[in-house]
Amino acid sequence: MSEPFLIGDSMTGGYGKGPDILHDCTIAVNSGEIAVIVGPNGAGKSTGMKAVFGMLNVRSGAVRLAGEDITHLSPQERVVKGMGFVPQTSNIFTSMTVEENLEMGAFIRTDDFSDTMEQVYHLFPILKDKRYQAAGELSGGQRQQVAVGRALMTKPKVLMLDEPTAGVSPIVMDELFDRIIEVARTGLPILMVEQNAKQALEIADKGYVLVQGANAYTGTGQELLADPEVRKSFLGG
Amino acid sequence: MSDTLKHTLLFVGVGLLLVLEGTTTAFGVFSGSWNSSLTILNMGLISAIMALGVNLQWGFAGLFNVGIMGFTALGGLAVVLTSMSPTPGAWEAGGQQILMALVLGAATIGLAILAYQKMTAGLARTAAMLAILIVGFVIYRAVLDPGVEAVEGINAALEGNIGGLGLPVLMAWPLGGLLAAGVAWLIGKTALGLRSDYLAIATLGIAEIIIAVLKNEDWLSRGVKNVVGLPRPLPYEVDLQGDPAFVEKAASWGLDATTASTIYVKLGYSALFAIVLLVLLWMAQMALKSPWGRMMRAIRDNEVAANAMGKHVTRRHLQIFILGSAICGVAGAMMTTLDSQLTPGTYNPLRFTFLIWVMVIVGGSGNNFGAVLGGLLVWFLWIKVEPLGVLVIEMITSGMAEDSALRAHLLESAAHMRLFTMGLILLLVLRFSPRGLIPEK
Amino acid sequence: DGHAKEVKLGVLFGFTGPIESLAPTMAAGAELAMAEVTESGKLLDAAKVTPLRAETGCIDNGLATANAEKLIADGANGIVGGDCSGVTGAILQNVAIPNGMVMISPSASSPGLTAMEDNGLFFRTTPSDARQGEIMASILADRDVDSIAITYTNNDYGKGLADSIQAAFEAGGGDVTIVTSHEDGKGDYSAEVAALASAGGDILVVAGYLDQGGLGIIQSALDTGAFDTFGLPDGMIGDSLPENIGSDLNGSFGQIAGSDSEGAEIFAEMANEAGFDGTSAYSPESYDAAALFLLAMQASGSVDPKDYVSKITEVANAPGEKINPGELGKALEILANGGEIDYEGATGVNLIGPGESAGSYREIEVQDGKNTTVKFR
Amino acid sequence: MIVVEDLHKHFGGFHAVDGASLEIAKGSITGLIGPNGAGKTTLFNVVAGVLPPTSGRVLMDGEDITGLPPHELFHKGLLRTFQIAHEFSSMTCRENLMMVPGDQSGETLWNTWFGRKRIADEERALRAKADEVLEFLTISHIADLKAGEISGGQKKLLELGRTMMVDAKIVFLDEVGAGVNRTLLYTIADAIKRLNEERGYTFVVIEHDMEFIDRLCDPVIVMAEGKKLAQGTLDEIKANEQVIEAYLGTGLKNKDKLQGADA
Amino acid sequence: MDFLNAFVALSNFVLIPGIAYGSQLALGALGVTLIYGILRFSNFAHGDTMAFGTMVTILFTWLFQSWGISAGPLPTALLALPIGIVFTMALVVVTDRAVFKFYREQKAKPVVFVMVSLGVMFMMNGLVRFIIGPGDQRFGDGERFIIKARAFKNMTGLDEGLAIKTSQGITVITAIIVVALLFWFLNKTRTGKSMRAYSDNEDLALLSGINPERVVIITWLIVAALATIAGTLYGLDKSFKPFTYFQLLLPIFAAAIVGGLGSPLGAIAGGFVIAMSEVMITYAWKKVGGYILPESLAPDGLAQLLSTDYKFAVSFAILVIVLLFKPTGIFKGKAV
Ligand SMILES: Nc1ncnc2c1ncn2[C@@H]1O[C@H](COP(=O)(O)OP(=O)(O)OP(=O)(O)O)[C@@H](O)[C@H]1O
Ligand SMILES: Nc1ncnc2c1ncn2[C@@H]1O[C@H](COP(=O)(O)OP(=O)(O)OP(=O)(O)O)[C@@H](O)[C@H]1O
Ligand SMILES: [Mg+2]
Ligand SMILES: [Mg+2]
Repeated sequence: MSEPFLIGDSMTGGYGKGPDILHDCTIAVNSGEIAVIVGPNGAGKSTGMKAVFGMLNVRSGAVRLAGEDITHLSPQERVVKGMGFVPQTSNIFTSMTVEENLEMGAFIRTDDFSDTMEQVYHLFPILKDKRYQAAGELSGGQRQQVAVGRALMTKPKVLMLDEPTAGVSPIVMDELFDRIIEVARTGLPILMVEQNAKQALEIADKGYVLVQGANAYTGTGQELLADPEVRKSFLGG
Repeated sequence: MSDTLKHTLLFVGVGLLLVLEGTTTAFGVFSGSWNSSLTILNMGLISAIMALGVNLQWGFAGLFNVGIMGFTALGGLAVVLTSMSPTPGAWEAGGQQILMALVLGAATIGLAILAYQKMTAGLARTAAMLAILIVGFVIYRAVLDPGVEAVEGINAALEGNIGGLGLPVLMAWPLGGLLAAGVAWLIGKTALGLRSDYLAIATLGIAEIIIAVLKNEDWLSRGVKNVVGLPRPLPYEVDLQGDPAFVEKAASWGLDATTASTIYVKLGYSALFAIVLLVLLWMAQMALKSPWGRMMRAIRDNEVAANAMGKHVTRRHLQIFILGSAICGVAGAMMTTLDSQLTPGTYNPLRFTFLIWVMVIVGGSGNNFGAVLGGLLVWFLWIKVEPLGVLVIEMITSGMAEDSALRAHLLESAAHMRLFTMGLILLLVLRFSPRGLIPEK
Repeated sequence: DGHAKEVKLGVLFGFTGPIESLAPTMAAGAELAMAEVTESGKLLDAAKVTPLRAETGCIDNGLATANAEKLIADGANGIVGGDCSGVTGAILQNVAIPNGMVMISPSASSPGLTAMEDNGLFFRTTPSDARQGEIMASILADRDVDSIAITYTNNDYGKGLADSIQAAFEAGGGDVTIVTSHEDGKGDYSAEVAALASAGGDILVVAGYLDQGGLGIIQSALDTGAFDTFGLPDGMIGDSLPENIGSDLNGSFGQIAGSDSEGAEIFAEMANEAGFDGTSAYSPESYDAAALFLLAMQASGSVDPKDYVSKITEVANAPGEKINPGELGKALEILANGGEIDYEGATGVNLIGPGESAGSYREIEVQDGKNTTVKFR
Repeated sequence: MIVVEDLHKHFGGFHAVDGASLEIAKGSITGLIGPNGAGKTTLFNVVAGVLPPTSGRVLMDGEDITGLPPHELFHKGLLRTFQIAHEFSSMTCRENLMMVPGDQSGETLWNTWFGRKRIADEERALRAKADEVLEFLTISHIADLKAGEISGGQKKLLELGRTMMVDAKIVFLDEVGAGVNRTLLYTIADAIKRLNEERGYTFVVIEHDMEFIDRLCDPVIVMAEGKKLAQGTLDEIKANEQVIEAYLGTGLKNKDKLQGADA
Repeated sequence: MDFLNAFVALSNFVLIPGIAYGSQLALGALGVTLIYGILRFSNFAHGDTMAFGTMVTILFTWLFQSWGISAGPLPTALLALPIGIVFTMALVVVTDRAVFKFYREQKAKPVVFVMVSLGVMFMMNGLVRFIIGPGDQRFGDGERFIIKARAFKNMTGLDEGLAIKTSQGITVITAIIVVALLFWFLNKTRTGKSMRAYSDNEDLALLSGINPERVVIITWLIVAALATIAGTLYGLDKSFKPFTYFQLLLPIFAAAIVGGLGSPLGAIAGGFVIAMSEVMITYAWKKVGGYILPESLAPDGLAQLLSTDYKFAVSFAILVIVLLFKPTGIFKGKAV
């Protein structure tokens, strides 16, 4: 098969001088596809994402974007290359208003982004009501929505989401997934970590199961959902 | 190299510096005099104690107390009030009156607070409080001023203050701690609601207020006229030099009376200070290594969570604030005893607050041994950066022509190399161990 | 060991800290005397006098005592210093007295120090507050000033001086509207001037230093038009003041210790040649302090404090030939020949009682931008 | 057990909790669901004494506990977890648990100097207890890691773990589920049931995962815009039009689109 | 009864000096508050940075004067100011590269930064004294007064004078302009917002494509400019002496903190709180009272609440009280 649009190829590494967290772990996503990473807590999902985004140094392995090796680029260089990322924790500017958060998302954009902002507000109406409120005063789920909205503002070439639906209500989650599908259909590859694994895998073109920093299972969403072993030990039966 | 080994070596290193100071005049930095070495050591021990106090507050509980200076000064005041003999006639002349005034003042504030608590918010309350405060203040001054007048009138040149209780000076150390603790309690009650730099400036401000009082209330501390000749816990050198038995003993050691007496006294102080330091160190260490210490670190990390886990955050903060301040008070009393004088004009934040903070951070905040090491080392440097600086300048200028104006200018301003060098060393140390020489585990 | 080829004098001042702007000229003053003596080659058969500079920080007792110990270790035969009375007290009690070392301080004036027992070891060349107070009072009386406001630099010198001026002036029936302190090294004196102006008074007496807060106070008082005539005690007398303030200062007056021999001018002249401002506060006192040491050593023929300490008062006071700055060689000569001298120096030194300094004063008035002596008292 | 009477909490002009009244029955496991921003967490914070109410009362076993500080509520047996994990980041996970119990004699200074023996014994017991909890939460391997350096989900587990260190009367769980692996989450659900049945803890659970709610909660209370919207068994709730429209939704619309694309 | 004189007296001795001093503190506080707001630490080197900037300005002022260049009625220093700013910018940027960068990478605690800035302070302290010495320097020239006390008396025929110094005028105006600019910059411009974003959440700023180093440099450049302006204006009004600038650090911090760290408006407010409380509380109301009260009631005492010996104590007391009611300063400041 052809080289995927974004691939973290057999990455091994950890935080600072600490022990390796990732062991020869591979994550990839093709254009127009949705790839979902699931796994137990502390498996290394977030670490994997950070590694792909260059927020920790991989001891071996490579990260390639559209065929180009970006293993040694700094995170903000990757942003410029068109990668967007929503971390799992502290993923909003708490002291800034919702609107400013979105503006910061569009920081690297020089064109007029007001329409993108409208789209985000359309997706998360609640944010529009609170556009002038400090994001730190939002509820857990609202924060999560701001975080995703921020990433969408960059108009990235590839979008990486670490548990975007953690703490959002079912209806918003559905909205979010719907939107993600739409976005993906526009050809934007999406790589996300999910604990709402069932729903996520439902819409996933590809799924990875990480265990202790290594790929345990890989397949299409449907395959993984079908696999009783996976269901039992990772998707909550 | 294991940490414990590394840390013991650090202490040995400081010891070595002191030994060199006592034995060699090498590099023009050391003075090759045990007297000098012990002088540095003694002040170093006191600094270490202060650092211990600060570490208790910052390292354990994350309280940004920048009022050390004030508590040190209170300790000093305690020495005067305990060990000086009462000024004849002062008490009758105006002492009681002053005391009464102070009581009235306290009552006024108490009343105001009562009004604040009891009355419902609104114009009425504000008015009432203002009224109480203003009237109270006027009465207070009316009673106080003549009393002060009278006391300060008594032989102003040499006395003019109420003097003290004439107790043995060693008692002033715990009393200094108590005095500081008492004030700390007051401050804590009011200001501990503040956080980080806001607490810092508040404590700094209060410290400045304390100093202002010491500097201007001559009846209490003789203000800028200083109190000299405070009693000592140890014999006077001149007396020793006059005591044949001692002179003989000294001779048998092959020492002349002067050297022997001066060193004898300094060693005496070293011993006293070392005992206090060790006791406090042990207590702090035990506390840190216990559930109490764990609780404190939890509070430091996340107050909200600690509170939700049943820890009475405000009370604990108050507790540790008082303890730390008391330790600084004790240290302050010890220092004043060592100087055998109280000089309110000499208390300034750089020397008595920020230098101590440097000691804690350089030593390694959150670690008692770190604080102690920092205290000893940084004090040694504080003294020695002067010759070091001159040394540097000489090196720089050595290359230049004898008559070059620049050379002359540099040598002229060599004195300013002192703080420059201090800064340089401080930066170097923090560069190579950003978390301090003996970091928290 | 009366025949040392080298005499070491400690110069222990606060080269950094609050008085860092004064210390250099103070040290220069002291070292000027030493250089003069060395050149004369007449001290204890041509001994060389070397200054040992050390730091007090002015407000750092710990640092000061440690450095004093270092001076002792380096074999100083006497200590010119300290400066601020806090550190001076610390050095005196913890280093000088225990080691039987003599100190002459050009600036510390707290009577407490000289009154301490076990102590014939401490002297100061600063004029006595009490005496100056009376002088000032009489000057004010003569110029029939009947109300004054006083501000003093908040240290023992300023405090003591202010007290004595107030006492003397009120004793003479004058009215002191307010006595308030100012801190040196703080830039803004609005508050002080506001209070002083409100209290009012014919003139403002500034018991401070001409290159510290005193300057700031006068400047700001003139700018706001609070006062236009000032009473200037010794700390405020010096050419730099009229230079800095300008013509507005004309008509202000004060006094400085010194006999008709005009030691101060001579010293200022010498200082000028040596390349520093001899009118800066305590620079002349420092010269005198150093000179007293060397003269006393000569008189006793020894550099050992024990021997020469007794001579200090002798050489400072009458009887004997009056000695001005620049005449140290002559003085040494006389002493060598067993003669007597009365060292006047740059500040009309005259030691009475336990280290107290008194003497005659010169009444100064600022006339077209210059300090001019109008009278001797 | 807990009665909330007409509780209001306003932030400036905004009414986060706007007249909520609800009762938590003793021994029940009550589910509290509702749209993001409904005021659930705020309600918790007010009940747990973190925020002062604007008006209204909170009763615990008939006693008015409105505005009592958290540490006092803790000693009354009221515990809570935080939606956004509040770990003690510079302490190890084990210490995070060991610090919880309130009756430690080692927390009085005097004993730290003169009661070492007693402390040592207590510590041994505590340590065992903590390890037990870690074991249960399947995170024993991170016992000695600094809590600041563990994964998001692990932090949430630690949150839960703290409530298991002491005998509580009532425990408020704010979205323990968010970010926790589902398989583990459902084991936790069973544990909560067990604590509820064996030790008689009362639980109030905020959660957005319906399966989790389904396994545990009866009754379920729905909040919206700061008020109680509905209460009942989950099935009743699921049938409630308003709730569907405000909270549950009707599943993915783009599903088919997706399949279409794959085909 | 003479309100006019009373008011003039009050203005001349309290209001005008107070406002001028307040603005001076505010200008200093702006630098401190900005560093705190963006780089999240209290920079103790700020006082000496001010001293350095002023020193350079002074040296060039002298040079210009020797060339006979002048700004007419305005002080020549204003011409030299830009040069001073440039030099200071160079200094702080170098310092940041050589010193602070390392600790940023280490993600060191704020208090470590504070200690480091102390180290920097010591070194700058030495540097300045090396170059220009510890002594007092005067470099003001041009027209010293906008209006002189005597002139005012003659003009109005009042028996109270009113003096306004050029330096005071300049200071106040500059302070207002600078604050407005800074406020606009931080809250309205893209760069400003990116700076706030950086201070809020460094990692996330990174993820948004904000270049942290750029933010840091910009911050330092602005601070350098602020410090030099503040220092020079202060020096023009009073005089330049390195030690005084070090002493200024305390009231400056007080101002920044009481106003609310990180808030430009706070810096101004804080500046005035500190300055005014110093001057007002210790003011002797005798004179004013004498004018407005009828003869019979005119105070014979000084009518002074506290002697000026306590002016610092008082301003700090006020500070503490303000903080008790507004724990993070008047304008809700940051706290790290
Ligand atoms: N400190 C605050 N200041 C202003 N508004 C606040 C504050 N805290 C919360 N709010 C608002 O109160 C509302 C309720 O917040 P809360 O956290 O209780 O919602 P929630 O029910 O917990 O939502 P979620 O399920 O997403 O956690 C939200 O709209 C939020 O914006
Ligand atoms: N900042 C850090 N420093 C050191 N170790 C870390 C850090 N963050 C995570 N780890 C370790 O790396 C391992 C994997 O963490 P990671 O956050 O990738 O897990 P995860 O798969 O995202 O789990 P979760 O689903 O709970 O988010 C964890 O065991 C944790 O101990
Ligand atoms: Mg994760
Ligand atoms: Mg919530």
